[in-house]
Amino acid sequence: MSSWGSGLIRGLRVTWQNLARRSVTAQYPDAPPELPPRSRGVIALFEENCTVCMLCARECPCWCIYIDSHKEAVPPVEEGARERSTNVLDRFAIDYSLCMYCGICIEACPFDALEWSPEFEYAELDIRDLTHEKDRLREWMWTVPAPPGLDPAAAEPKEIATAQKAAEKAAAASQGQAAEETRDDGGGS
Amino acid sequence: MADALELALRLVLVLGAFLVLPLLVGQTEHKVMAHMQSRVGPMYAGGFHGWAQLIADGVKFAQKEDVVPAAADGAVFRLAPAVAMVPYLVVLVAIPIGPGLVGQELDIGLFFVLAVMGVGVLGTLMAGWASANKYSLLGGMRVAAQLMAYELPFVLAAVSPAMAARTLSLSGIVEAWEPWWLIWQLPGLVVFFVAGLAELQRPPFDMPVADSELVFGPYTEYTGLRFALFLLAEYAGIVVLAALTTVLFLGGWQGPFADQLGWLWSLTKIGVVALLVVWLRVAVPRLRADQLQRLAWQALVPIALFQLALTSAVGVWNG
Amino acid sequence: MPTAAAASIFPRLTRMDGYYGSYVPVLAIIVVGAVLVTAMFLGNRLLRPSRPSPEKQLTYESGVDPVGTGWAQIHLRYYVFAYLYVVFAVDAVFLFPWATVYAGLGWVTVGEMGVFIGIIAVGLVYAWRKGVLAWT
Amino acid sequence: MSVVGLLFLLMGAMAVGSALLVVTTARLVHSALWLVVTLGALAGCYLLLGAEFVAWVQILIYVGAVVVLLLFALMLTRAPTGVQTGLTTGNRVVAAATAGVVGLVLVTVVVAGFGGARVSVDEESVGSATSMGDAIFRHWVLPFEVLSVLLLAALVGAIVLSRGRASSGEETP
Repeated sequence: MSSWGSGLIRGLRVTWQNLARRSVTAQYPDAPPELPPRSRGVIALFEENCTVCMLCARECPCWCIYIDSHKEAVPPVEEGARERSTNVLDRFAIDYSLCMYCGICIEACPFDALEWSPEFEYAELDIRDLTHEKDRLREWMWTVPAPPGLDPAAAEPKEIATAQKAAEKAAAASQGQAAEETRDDGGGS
Repeated sequence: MADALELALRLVLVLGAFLVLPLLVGQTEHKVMAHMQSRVGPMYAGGFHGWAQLIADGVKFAQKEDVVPAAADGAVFRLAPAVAMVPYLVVLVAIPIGPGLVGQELDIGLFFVLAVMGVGVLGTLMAGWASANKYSLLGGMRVAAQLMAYELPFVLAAVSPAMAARTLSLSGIVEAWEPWWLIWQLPGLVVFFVAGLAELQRPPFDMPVADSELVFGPYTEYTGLRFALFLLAEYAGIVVLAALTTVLFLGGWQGPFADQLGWLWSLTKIGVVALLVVWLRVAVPRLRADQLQRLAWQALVPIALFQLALTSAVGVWNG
Repeated sequence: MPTAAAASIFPRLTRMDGYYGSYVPVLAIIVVGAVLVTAMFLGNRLLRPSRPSPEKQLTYESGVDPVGTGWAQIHLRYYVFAYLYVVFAVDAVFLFPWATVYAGLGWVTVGEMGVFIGIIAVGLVYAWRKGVLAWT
Repeated sequence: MSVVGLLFLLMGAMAVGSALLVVTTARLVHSALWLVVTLGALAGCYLLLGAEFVAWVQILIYVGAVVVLLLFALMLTRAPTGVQTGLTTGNRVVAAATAGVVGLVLVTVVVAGFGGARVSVDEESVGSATSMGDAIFRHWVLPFEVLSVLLLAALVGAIVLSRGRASSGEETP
């Protein structure tokens, strides 16, 4: 019973302190929200990168990506070579009324054609309008933020590390060669 | 003619209090509760901090379709909100808020108020039964069980100030009140307030409408205006409880300049008690059924009986 | 009335004459309440749409089709509390007339009330000893 | 006829009419709710007769407690929501006759006992809490104390009965 009473007092005290404190609720429609980086608002399509490989549509758990394409013949690069064919995107649409914002399509895309955009205010009065066609998806591309910079404390990316190593090796090699050359010179004199 | 006019004026005042004060309490609850939970509450209706939210709600409720479930007992279902609400209006007529400022002074005022308040619970029971819904029925059951636990300490605690003042007239009790009542009537005050909260099914005694278990208890099937009437009854109940606590234990209009500002004192005290009701809702989690019965029978009833013994001893001592 | 100022603002706002007079406003407020509710319901009828459909009028059971009737039976767990309540409510009623007269009649009356409550309290103790007050 | 007399007639008619509905309606809970109306009308009668305190006791105890208890009991039992046909037996005539005879006996007793009594209601409230308290605690102390024994007996009886088997029980007081 006594513990119940002390809990009561504590509850009263905490709530009273809250009342005295200023509330920090963000007034969303009046003040834009501060979205964290990599917010999952809407998926943008960078059409030029798309090769119609269909990986995104196949990986999508909700089956909300619609892709239509046709093949076009590309004239051979060299004279007498075989004619090549390439896929041309006719339709790329994402039905956001089905999408569950898992981002698997973005992970799956091998050509960085899909990106997360933080835009989230695309509610519609008609559910059919939630199916965004490729031009609309292209529009979202303009809202995709630049990828965040690396953490200063982070390890160096593999690519840079590899390149660095290669460069160092090359430098070392060239220096070694130069040294050898000098030695040779010295030996020669 | 003058009598009739005066009667009309009094009725209009009581009706106005009944329609306005619960809205004020409701709006206070919106905002105070929000800030106590580090939110801001409604902000848009009316422009300044959402002051018109409840009016907007009222307009919405009045326009909503009135759905009566096919399985429900139609007549009882439709009548229940009125039965829940009207008693609180009737009670207000006997509560004085200033010297001479009362709907109607009754010699038996305290008893009248307690009796009529008890009727309101019938409306909730009717709603619980007539909805033909399992949640509603369970809620109604809990209402009845809760009533059985709390009506007794409520009534017992209410006797104490009447004994101290030696009258059942509410104005008489206020006039006999002295500041030291705050100390020796304190156990009675606590019992009365807690039992009153339980009677109104306010948190922490909101087991009958526990939303996580019973959706909205007896009111689950209600929509539109009828639902709004139940809510109005709840907030009118808060006003009545606060007013009764004020009149019985806090000295009503007593205070500096009581002759001129008595009504202001009353309203201030009522407001403070209503604020406490809201505050407790935020701060205290819901009680379980067995905790409820235990609190009533093992804490409140003995305390109330002790208070009665104390009051009678003091009363006889003073002759 | 010791409070002349307020009484002058609201003359005769304190009471009507006689026993019946004092209940006229009570009757009137009951009538007002009835009229208020009726007016609200009538106004609501004019304002609201009415498009009933079987789905809409289905009993609400968290979105699932209702099972059985809306009747759930409950264990008679706290029925003894109900008895206790009614007995003690009858008991409490006698406190009210007593409260108005006890001071003039002195300790004897307090003793009488003590005996009255004590005898009933024996019932409470009996219930306690029998274990019916414990939650099972 | 005065307004009070008229109101009394109205209340009486309400009490009798709703009482008839209590016994004739086919839904158990409806009959409990009509009982509320009956008891309320009865309280109105008391009020009009000057028994102010008893009238509000009627509301507090009977409407607020006993009827709630009754509804509670009905909710706990197997009472279905719908119409119950098996409630009315063929003994209507006998029942009506019995009720008539009992009513007649009661009326005779009351008239014989208090037939000529006149109470002035309007001057001073004869049934106020103060006068009740005076009467009980000055003159009728013994019946008052005996009442507590009665209530104790009712309580103990109820506990014994409900412990024996889970019965829905009847009203004790």
